Amino acid sequence: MAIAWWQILLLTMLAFWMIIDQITVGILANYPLLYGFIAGIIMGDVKTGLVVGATLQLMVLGVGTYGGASMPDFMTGAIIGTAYAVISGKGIDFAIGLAVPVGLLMVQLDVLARFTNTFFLHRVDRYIEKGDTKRVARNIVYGVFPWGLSRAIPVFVMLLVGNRVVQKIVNAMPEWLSKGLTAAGGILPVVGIAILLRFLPTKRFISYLIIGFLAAAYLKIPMLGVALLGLALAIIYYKQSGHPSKNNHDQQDTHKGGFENAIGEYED
Amino acid sequence: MAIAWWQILLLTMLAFWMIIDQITVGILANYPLLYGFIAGIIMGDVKTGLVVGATLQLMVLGVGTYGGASMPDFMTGAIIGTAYAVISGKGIDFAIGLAVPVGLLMVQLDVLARFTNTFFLHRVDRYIEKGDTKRVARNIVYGVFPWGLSRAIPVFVMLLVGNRVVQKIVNAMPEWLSKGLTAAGGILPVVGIAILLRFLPTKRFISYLIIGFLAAAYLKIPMLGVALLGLALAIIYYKQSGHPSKNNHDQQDTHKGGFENAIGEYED
Amino acid sequence: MAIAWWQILLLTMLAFWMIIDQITVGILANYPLLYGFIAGIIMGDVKTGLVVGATLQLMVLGVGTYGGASMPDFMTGAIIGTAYAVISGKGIDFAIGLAVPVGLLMVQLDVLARFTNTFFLHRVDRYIEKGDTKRVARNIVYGVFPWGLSRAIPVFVMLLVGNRVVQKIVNAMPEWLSKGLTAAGGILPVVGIAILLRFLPTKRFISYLIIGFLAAAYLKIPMLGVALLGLALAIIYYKQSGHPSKNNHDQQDTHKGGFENAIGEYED
Amino acid sequence: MPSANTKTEQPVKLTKHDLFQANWRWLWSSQICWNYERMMSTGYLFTMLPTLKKLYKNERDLIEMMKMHNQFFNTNAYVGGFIVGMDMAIEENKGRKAEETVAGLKAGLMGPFAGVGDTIVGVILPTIFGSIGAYMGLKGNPTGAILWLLVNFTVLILRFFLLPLGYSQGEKLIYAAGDKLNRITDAAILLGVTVVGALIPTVVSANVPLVFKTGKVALKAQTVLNQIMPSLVPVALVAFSYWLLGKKRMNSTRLIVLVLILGIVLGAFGIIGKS
Amino acid sequence: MPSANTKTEQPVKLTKHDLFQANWRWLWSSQICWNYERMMSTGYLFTMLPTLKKLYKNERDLIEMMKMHNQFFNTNAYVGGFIVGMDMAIEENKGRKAEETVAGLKAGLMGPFAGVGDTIVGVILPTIFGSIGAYMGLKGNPTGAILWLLVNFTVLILRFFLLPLGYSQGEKLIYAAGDKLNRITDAAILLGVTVVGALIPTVVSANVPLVFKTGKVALKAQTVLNQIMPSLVPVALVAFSYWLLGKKRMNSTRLIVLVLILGIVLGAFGIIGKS
Amino acid sequence: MPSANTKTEQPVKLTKHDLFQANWRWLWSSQICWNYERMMSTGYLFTMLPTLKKLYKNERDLIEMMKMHNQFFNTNAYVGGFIVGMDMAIEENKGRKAEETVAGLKAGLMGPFAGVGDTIVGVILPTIFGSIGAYMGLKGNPTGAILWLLVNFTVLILRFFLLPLGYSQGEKLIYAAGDKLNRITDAAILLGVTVVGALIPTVVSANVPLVFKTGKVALKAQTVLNQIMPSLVPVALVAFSYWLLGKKRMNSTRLIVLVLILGIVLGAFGIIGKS
Ligand SMILES: OC[C@H]1O[C@H](O)[C@@H](O)[C@@H](O)[C@@H]1O
Ligand SMILES: OC[C@H]1O[C@H](O)[C@@H](O)[C@@H](O)[C@@H]1O
Ligand SMILES: OC[C@H]1O[C@H](O)[C@@H](O)[C@@H](O)[C@@H]1O
Repeated sequence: MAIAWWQILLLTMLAFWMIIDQITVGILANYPLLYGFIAGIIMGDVKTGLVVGATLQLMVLGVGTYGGASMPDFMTGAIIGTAYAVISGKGIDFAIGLAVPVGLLMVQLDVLARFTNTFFLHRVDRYIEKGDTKRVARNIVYGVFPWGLSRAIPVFVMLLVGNRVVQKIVNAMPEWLSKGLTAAGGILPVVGIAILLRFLPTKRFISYLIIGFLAAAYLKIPMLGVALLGLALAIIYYKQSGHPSKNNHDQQDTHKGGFENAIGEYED
Repeated sequence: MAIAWWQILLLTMLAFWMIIDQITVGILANYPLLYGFIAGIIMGDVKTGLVVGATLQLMVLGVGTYGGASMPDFMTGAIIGTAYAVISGKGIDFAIGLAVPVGLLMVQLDVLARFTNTFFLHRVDRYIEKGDTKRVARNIVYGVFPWGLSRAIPVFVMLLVGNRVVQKIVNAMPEWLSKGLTAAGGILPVVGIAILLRFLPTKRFISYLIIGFLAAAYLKIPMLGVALLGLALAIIYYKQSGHPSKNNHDQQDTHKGGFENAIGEYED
Repeated sequence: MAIAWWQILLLTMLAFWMIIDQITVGILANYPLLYGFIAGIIMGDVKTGLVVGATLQLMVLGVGTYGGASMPDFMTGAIIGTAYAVISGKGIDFAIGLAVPVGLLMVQLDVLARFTNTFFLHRVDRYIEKGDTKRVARNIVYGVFPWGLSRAIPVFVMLLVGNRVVQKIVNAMPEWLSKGLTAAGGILPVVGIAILLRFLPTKRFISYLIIGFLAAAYLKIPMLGVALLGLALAIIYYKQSGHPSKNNHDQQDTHKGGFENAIGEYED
Repeated sequence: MPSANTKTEQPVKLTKHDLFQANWRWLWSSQICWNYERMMSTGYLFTMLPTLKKLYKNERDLIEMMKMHNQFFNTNAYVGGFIVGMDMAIEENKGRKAEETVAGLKAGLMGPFAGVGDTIVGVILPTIFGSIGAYMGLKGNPTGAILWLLVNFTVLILRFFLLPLGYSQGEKLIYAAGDKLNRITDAAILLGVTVVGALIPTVVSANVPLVFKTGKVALKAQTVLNQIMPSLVPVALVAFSYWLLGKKRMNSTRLIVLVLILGIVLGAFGIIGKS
Repeated sequence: MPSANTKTEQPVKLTKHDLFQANWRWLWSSQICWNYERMMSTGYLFTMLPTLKKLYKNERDLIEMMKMHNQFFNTNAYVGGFIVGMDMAIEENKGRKAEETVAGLKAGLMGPFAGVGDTIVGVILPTIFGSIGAYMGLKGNPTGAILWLLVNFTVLILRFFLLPLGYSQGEKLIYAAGDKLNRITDAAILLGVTVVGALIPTVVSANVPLVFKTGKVALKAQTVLNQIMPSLVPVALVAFSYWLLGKKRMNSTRLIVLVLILGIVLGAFGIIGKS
Repeated sequence: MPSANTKTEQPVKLTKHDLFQANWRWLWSSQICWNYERMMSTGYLFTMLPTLKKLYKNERDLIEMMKMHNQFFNTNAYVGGFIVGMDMAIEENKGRKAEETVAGLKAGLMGPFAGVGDTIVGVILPTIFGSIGAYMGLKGNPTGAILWLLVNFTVLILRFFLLPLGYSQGEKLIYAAGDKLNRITDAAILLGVTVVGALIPTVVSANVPLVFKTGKVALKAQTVLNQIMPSLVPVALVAFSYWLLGKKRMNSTRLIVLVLILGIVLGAFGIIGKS
């Protein structure tokens, strides 16, 4: 089956929207399953799209873009994989074999987009100084292009040149590089976490960093459990950081303090 | 073997005593094993009684009547089961098959008894108003009858009508009802816990509720472990809610504070 | 192969050094592997020494002399075992079979050495009273002899009398005694821990004792994890034991307190 | 609270016999008139009755204190004697002036004592001796059962020491700084709340046995729930009941009927099962 | 901080429409000009722009506040609207006087909201619905995918309540004692830091696949590392990156390039692998 | 504590050489005259001797300080140098006036340093390098053993930095608010106690290998004990020893003999075994 021009157009638009959706409304978000689904509809083979999307989805369950770190772009992978699986009729494995390296290579373009926007940031700075709110606003909105094009262009090109060329490029990737990219993908979240830690008063709350780490690393408590633990500790901290005499008295209606409640009145 | 009138009498008394024992001296408490044992002695077949009791005991290990919630009445189940196993000579499985549904049905009578005592409570209220301490005391003691009869009457009747009738009634119970009763039994402790939480200053100590929950649900720490954790946290809380400057000084005789202790006097 | 006199001499010196090394520089420390290694070199059969040492090492991984408790002296065991394995040519199993009981019996001599030094302690007391710093120093250093000889003499004797005699003595040990010694070895660390607890303000920090215990006994957190937890709790304690109003303000430069910071100036 | 330290010299002193009598009454009455409305209130009142008669000669005082002691009370009967003991020491020393303190103490301590007591008496002891006894019983050997009877006797005897212990602790606390009692109560509550938190996943057993099937792939509802949080259903049920109890026309009697019906209906439809 | 309680009556009041507009803008702009230098600063500024124009008639004030709002900001976009809401309430009431308070609030809350928000939106939701959807999708069944779309719509709608919620909370805080805001911020930070601590071993996946062989005995490097501590490599990498970020000439842009290269090189040599 | 800030100008200053000498002495002497009565007291005294002679020209002072330093002391020798360093800084600055502070510091820190030091030096390091070395050694390969020797040399060198570190920390603390030292000591003790709590189930190995049989059903005593609590026997033994040490005529020498005999007897009868 040959791909129609309107299919190329729609898939390109889907790729553009894909990254915008992620950073705004989050309807399709960064979920390969859903992009496989939509790409399947466009290609007229929902089932293939779903299977490709589902397979990729299981590879990135719970993987996200924390602190500005990039994740494997299996959304683009799902689009390309589904498209070529339907065109070539070579089945799911072929699609996945194409989608995974494409997704890993696309990471570099995500990084590029995030770099590029710095350009607009500096223009915004300039217009703030001039008090020109209109141009401030406009330049912020321009950010939409680096984002969207970083996905739309490669998808467009890949669909245009045909899968044989794409696969050649992909196959040309040596093993050491794919191993290296995989390892890099594994440790990239480190950057986001380190930045977060720099902007949090980490030293002051280092104890709780350790406790959270212990809970997850030693006790294998899942995230929600750790968040509950953090909540419990936060409430304790909040109550204790109030005036110390308070602890004993609030909500104890049976206990009618004289002197202390008089002080307590101003609290909480 | 036919059951003798004195055996019916003794087993009925045992049933009456069973619930009284539970809420007072706790010698036989709410332990099916022990009622199977005693019923076995009465029926002249200790072994059968023990096996029936032991089997039922293993089904309710650690199950209790927390916060006024009812538990499956396998104590009555053990009495009836043992009696009919000996009479009919049909063995342990028959006894258990009878004891379990009987125990589940009896739950409703426990609930009934707990309702009925409200009647005496309101009489007590009236006599308090009149300052009539004698009648106050007497009406409290009357509570013994709803309790005792809630067990004695059904056991007496069941022994009188014969196991065939009992079994018919039990067999008539549709599957949906037994599934429903089982589920209800599983969630009934919820009431007791909710009442407890209402009467505790839960909001103030919500952190510790969460911590206790995490310890049991995520880390599978058994009850004694959680109680130890609670003890540790309680001691920390107790020490901290004392004079803040104290932490540093008690038991540290070598340190002779001047200035800070002077301030410490006004605190807490 | 017969043992040469210089080998006996070297091994005896190694035994003397063994205990001194442990309590000073810790190069060979209390690690059987390393003594097996050195003894192997002396006996001209490094491999046998290594295997004997390694086998014994695996039996005492993480076992130490906490709080003055003795540990199985498998260091001496490694020396004797290696020597006789090489001399007799009977292989590793023979060596281990000799080394283990020897190591267990040697515990008694460790205890003896630790007793004996009390003698010098009391002499030190006397010379302190006289202000005789020279003799104070000298008597402390004398401690080297009970320590060193407690290992050197038995090794020397065992090498001299020959393995047959040694083995006879070892074989004569009845099963109840070896079971008893093993059990005693298992519970001896109790003494050190109890002494530590006596000298720590345990009652004041009993909560943390419980927490540490729970972490290790219920949650199986390894030592480093517990130490990290303790560190986190210690930091929290340290921050809280400062003036209570402090928590909210330090390191929050954006927040310019007036009154409270004025107080805060004296802190931390 | 300066008044807390003002001891009014009351000529009436409680004797050892009074303590024993209270203990005896607590043993037999604490749950004898148990009901959903105020649970163990009558049991507490019955226990205190002789003490009240001895301390409050004025009839108005007596009636008021009886009323107070007939308010909602619920705890574990095995360990609750301790609270009675503390109460007696305080009332003996401060009389009706202590009415509010005592009400607060009872309300504060009943929960923690319930949590800890139920755990020890209802979970730990039966688990240990129940498993020993049942193992032996299955072989027709009564040794385990008899051992258990002996343990229960021992526990019964031990219960007689708790009330006097509470009494002596209560006496000490009266002379302590006024706020120490509050701090101890608070610490006890904290312990109790922690235990109750652990009771939820331990004691409530409910799961969702629904299974969804699509072709060969089956998805168990409980598996998804577990991915969110363990014991999610018990937590939701407790939260729901707690919220209901805060409603105006709801009380414990109604709640139990409601949960019963809910359990039967959901159970019958196979939506909830006992885990 | 006595000045915190001094409310300057400002005639300008924010309307419901203003809140909705901010919400709308936050939705579309928060990450639209995202960059490594200041991440979501522009998004925040864009969101606040109409409010700023309404509140600060004086051009100098307007420029200064725009500058402040264009400082580094990064949080989870789904929950960050709450912070905007609090900010709007405070600025409405205190105007430019609140500049520092607002800067502190933003810096303090962005981390915790990132930690908690990323966890819920980035880990929990996709784990649940992603596994349901993928299981069904593998069978070619679109139900799970459609369900997920519906969930995402629901979440989108819920996001519209967060900013007004933050606004009303912010209003309350203004009247509260000055230090309550700090305590809440601190507690939120504490929660955030705890979650970040748990993110390290959860989100960073790195192990050392090296294996040493001596004869038949093989020793895996990762086994030895695990004996020291679980997740040792992730911890070391985070510590290293954290330290690097403190260096003078290092910034987030450079750090990401560096980590990328490091990962590729170590990965290519088989020293580090994804666990 | 204003006196804490009063620095008495003492002409005598400790030099780098003094610190090195102390380090050297601590290395060789800390346990050289170890005994059950006062454990490492003599080692500490020997280490401090040159410093004492330098600081206290008055003979009475010297004797008193020697006495003080010959009191019970016990810690992990590898990390204990830190305490010596702090002590030297304090004595250098405050002289005999600091006698009580130093005694408190020594008593307070020895426990925590023992706990943490024993863990690192006695458990973690040997576990890692011992397992590597033993694995290789079993194959007759000396690489692991040699690696371990090198590690031990490295540790030995590192030990020379701890005493000066303690010294500089001690100097800082002198100028800090008087109560900071106490807070740090307390925090260190807390850490130590936590570790000791974990040492109990880790280091003491004892179980009850008794098995009761009734027909075919066998009941293991240890299984029942585990149902109560893990590590129940170690806990009971520690509690018992702790209690014994509080008795008048008991001391550590006697306790060790007693535990030895107890272990042999109970072990011989098969009541206690090593787990
Ligand atoms: O971690 C907070 C936040 O950081 C960046 O802004 C992006 O990666 C977001 O996806 C993420 O939610
Ligand atoms: O939970 C406390 C207490 O509540 C009720 O009074 C009964 O169910 C008791 O068995 C239980 O001990
Ligand atoms: O436990 C601290 C310390 O106690 C004793 O001094 C010895 O057993 C040392 O090996 C140990 O480090």
